[in-house]
Amino acid sequence: MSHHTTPSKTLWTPANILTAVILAIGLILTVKRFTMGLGSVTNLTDDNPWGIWIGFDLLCGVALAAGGYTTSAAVYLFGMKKYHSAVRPAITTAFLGYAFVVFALLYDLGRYYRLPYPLTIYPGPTSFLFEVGLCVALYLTVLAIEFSPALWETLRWKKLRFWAHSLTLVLTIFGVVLSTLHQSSLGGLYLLAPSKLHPLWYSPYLALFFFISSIPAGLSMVIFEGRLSHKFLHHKMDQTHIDEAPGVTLGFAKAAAVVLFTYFNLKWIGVALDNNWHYLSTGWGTWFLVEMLGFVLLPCLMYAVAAREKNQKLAFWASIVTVLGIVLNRLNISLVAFNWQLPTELRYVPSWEEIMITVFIVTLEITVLRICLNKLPILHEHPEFKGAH
Amino acid sequence: MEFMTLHDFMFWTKGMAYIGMGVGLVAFVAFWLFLSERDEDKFADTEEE
Amino acid sequence: MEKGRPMLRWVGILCVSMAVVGFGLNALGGKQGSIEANKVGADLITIDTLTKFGKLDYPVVRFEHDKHTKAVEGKCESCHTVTGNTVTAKFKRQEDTNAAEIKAIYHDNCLKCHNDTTTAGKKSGPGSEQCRTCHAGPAETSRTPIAFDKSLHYRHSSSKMMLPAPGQKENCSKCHAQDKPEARNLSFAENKDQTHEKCMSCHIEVGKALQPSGPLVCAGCHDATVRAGFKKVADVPRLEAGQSDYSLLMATLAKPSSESTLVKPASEPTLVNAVPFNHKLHEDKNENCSVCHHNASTKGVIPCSQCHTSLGKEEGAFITTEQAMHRVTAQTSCVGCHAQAQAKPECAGCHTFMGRTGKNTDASCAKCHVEISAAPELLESKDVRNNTASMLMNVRVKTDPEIKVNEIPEIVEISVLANEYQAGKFPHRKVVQKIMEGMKDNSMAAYFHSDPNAVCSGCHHNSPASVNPPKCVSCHGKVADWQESTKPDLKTAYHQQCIGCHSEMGIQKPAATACADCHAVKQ
Amino acid sequence: MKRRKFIGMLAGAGACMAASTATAGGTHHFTGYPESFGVLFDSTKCIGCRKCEAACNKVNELPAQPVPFDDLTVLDTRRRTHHDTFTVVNKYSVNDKPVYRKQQCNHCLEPACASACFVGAFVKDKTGAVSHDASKCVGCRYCMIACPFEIPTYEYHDPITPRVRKCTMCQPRIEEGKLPGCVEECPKGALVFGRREDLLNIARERIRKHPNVYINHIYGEREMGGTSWVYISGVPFEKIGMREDLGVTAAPELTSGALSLVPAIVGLWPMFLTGAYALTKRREKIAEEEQHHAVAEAVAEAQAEAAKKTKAAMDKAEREKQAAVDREVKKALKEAEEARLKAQTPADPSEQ
Repeated sequence: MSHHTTPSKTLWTPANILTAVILAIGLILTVKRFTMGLGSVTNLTDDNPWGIWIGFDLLCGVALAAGGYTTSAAVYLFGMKKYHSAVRPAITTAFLGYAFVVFALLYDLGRYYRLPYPLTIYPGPTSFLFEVGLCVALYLTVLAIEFSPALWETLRWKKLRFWAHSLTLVLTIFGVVLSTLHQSSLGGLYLLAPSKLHPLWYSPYLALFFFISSIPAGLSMVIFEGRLSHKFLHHKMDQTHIDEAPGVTLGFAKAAAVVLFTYFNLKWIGVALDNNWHYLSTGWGTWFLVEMLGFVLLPCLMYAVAAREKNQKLAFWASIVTVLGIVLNRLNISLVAFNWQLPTELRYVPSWEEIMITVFIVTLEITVLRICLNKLPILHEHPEFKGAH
Repeated sequence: MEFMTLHDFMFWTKGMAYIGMGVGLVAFVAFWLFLSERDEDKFADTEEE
Repeated sequence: MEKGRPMLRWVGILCVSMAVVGFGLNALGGKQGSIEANKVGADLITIDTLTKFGKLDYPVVRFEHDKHTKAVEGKCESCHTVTGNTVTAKFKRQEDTNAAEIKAIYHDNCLKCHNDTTTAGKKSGPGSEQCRTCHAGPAETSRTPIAFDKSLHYRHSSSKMMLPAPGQKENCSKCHAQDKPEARNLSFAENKDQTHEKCMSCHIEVGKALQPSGPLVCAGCHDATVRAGFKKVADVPRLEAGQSDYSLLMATLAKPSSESTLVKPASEPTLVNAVPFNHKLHEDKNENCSVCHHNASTKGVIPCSQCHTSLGKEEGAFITTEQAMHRVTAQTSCVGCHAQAQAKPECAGCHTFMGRTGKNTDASCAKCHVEISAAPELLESKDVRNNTASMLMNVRVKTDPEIKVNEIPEIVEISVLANEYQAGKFPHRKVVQKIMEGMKDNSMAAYFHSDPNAVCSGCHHNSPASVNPPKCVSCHGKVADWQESTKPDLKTAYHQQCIGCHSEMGIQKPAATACADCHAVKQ
Repeated sequence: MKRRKFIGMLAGAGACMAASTATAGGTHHFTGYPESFGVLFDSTKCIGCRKCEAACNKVNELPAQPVPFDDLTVLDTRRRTHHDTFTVVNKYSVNDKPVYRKQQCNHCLEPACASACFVGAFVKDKTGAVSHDASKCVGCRYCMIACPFEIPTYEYHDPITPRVRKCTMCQPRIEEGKLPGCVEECPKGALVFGRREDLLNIARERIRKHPNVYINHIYGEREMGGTSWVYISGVPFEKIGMREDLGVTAAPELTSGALSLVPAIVGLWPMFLTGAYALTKRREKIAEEEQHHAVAEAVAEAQAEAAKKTKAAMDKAEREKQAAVDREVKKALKEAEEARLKAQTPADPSEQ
């Protein structure tokens, strides 16, 4: 999140100026991409059809937006009322996250205007991508409804607000189901390419790995954002949020620790099942170990310690490492360890324009998020709807 | 129905499975409502508390 | 700092686990070694002694012999036990006792020497912790077995370092386990180790006597290029081992008896199927006895039929007489060996195209097999058989098939397909003459092509050989038809014949892709 | 609480492990379209003349190439298929002898691209051809990710209507009874078109008849579940750029196990979750009741206490009242007595 969102009279804060510049460049490149084709801005080739727009924007975007379903499930299904204040921010970020994943997808799709095809006239049910598309579409709707009360409240449309709210439970359950499916399906995408993905990353468990790792990813994002908004949007937060924040952080830290631990073990079982041990002594093996030890085991232990010792700061750092770890894992699978057998000169390296567009989309997302957090009752309850949930 | 390739077979069966899922989900909600309609403290899909 | 301490503990645990994993890798990993098998010189040895004791827990060892010989300044004794003038091939031991012991021998001695050399401040091999530097798995080497041909044999047997023992006239026993060639026991050594011990010991000994001696480094014998440089003795005197010039190969016959179906009373002569064989000729054509009498080095020279019975038995690996003579993929069978000969460029043009399995027609069988009346004496006496064989051989036509040059069409214009290219002018006579030339004074070719039109059927295949064979188009359709996918269409047929033959005979020009060289492009 | 979620997760994981071994068709077994066509490529016959490339370019009306097709120098560089070249011939030097290999769509019996496509744009036709329908294509390029032979290519330069492009096996020509362009044009018989079954037999026959020429492996007979194009060669296939580590698993089988879990999750999750929810709810309810109970008791006690107090007070008041009454009564009696005595004394003093 942008780093000085203090309520400044002037709009000309450094952050805003930077944002403006990025957005400007982004818009230019957007025009280029949609007028001169994918080839004009990307380094994609016939050997490397998927670049960072899929590897980062889609895979990481979805994984990091998992905070929505984890939090709402924790609160509404597992009755952790004390974390209630965390739900709205989480839902908001998740909603925006998914919205922008779809937005980014439009850049990557050759014929973006046909995006609805798979869900309407030409379904292709044998494809995991169909699975992903279907679930993301549905889940986006679910999130929209879950998020809408914040809007209705500001607009004071009580009826709608209560209607939306009355669906909470069913939406939450749908949310978890859909998330489970498309989080795992993103991994499932690569099940088809055993000959291209390095054996250490390829596993019949790919889908399972993606789902499990999405949980700590989501939790970590909540912790991370929670702490940031606590720092920079303190004035926007009401007492409940401020009081509950530590509980949320530590509770989630504990959960994340447990899940990361499980994930770590399962990954090794994955290696064992395909008997890929010998690859560990290769360069790829070292890289795999870096991911496993440095970005799964380490954050797991950090979280554990944080939870044991009620150390919020540590939990915050752990959340950062986890998020980085998830990003690393997704990029490894989609770009680094993919096409590992190709000669170096044929490997994919993103062009600066690709990166710029990704940055542009992320910035756009953050900006919208900032506006939401500032203008909508997300970090605080709406005076007229106190305790109405 | 005659299928020549595993792909055709999956195309059909998975399609059916998806439809089944949709129906199943909706049915589940309905069933849950029916199940918990009479509970004094509504378990139903209304907001808690 | 209350919070810090347990934190440190955890970090400690993490580090330990990392260390453990890291250490474990050495044992787990190492497949990539075999992924890129690097090709090295003839001296690259794979030490796999332990494989015969069961499964290895580490890949086999790659060992560069020359490098080590150099390191020990050619002192064999630093690794091999030398008693008198005989060197043991095995490393630091006489024979392979058991896995543990051998393992110990290698590890202790190798590592000790490496360490000593390192401490002596010299560059040396890996130490005890770099397991996989030695255990790098099997490697592809340029080493090839040496064929001890007649020339080499003569150079050894006639060497003045090899004079027969006093009071003897033959010196076979210097190498072979026999005194006279008639003993026909070619056995030289039981295994690789023995071979090396025998050769090297002698080479060293002779070398010590400051006489021109045989090679001492691996490449000396096992590198093809080095062998190519060996002095060849032009005409080696025939190795007299009491073998007959001609022999009559027959299926083993039952002794004449009442119920014997094969042999009837002489009144009505029965025919037996026999193959007259020119042993002397084949001696000339082949490098040594072992080419046909394979295993001769261990079993001595014995008739084929002793192991390869008509039903096959274990000594003959259950290869029947029939297979032993006809199996095309075998180096040592008649057909196999002749097929090898067909691989020569002069022959390959036609014969590669015909394939190795050949046409099993009566005509082709009759080239070797003859039916002769099984007169009793034929069955009794070997000499009679040999004489019959020689007689049969000498009546065989071995003159080059005479084709009257003027009868060969000189230029054949192939215009039936001309479209984007003009008609091709095919120098028919030139081609035939070239082929004939390839068969010149080659008795085998002469005999097997003795049918006047045999040569023609190299190209004019699948139709009875005649002076004016049917046109290609009469079988090969002008347009390809997938239902006839076994039979190429006309265009394909032509190109396969011409280009196929050219490439097999190593004719560079015209290049296969230089279309206009054969048929000019239509303007 | 988290723990229960976690358990639920493990249940899911368990399900995954169980089903990931399940095969798609169960006992169903599919052998592809009977009598479907294919092409046999014999690398020992190919001379690298690029006639097939030219023919392909012609029959598919592809854009003209910068390098003319009779320029064979391009063979020295490694090439692959592109949106404007559906087939390329590459030259490999194996033991210093040139070996040529034609590359194009292998038209798998179970195409990975078809299994990957989320709009079903790829179809395995009864002719054996795997065709792509650009009118459905959304341009996700997942087919290119999935294809183990790296065949589908993309028109990255086209902003509005980019297409996935690949060899069509000349399906239209086949349906007209013609041969595929490349096969028809091949002068050397390196390409043989026919029923896949026949081709396999031809290949086996050649290997049998020329044991010294061919290696005993028909590439594409089983690779990735089998392909309609099959290959024989005189040198190991990996030496001419054909991967031999692809395995024999048909693409759909790679995903069928995981895909069959989707319904399982949709079925199970709501059950687990509503269960969890119900338990949570119940727990809360119990907690609530306990609270009520406690409150009630407290109240009752308080009341009892109060009652006792009032009673005591009342008794006291009663007693005091009684005392007062008695006192008054005594007083009255006393006065009455005195009055009576006073009246007796004056009548008694004259008589004396």
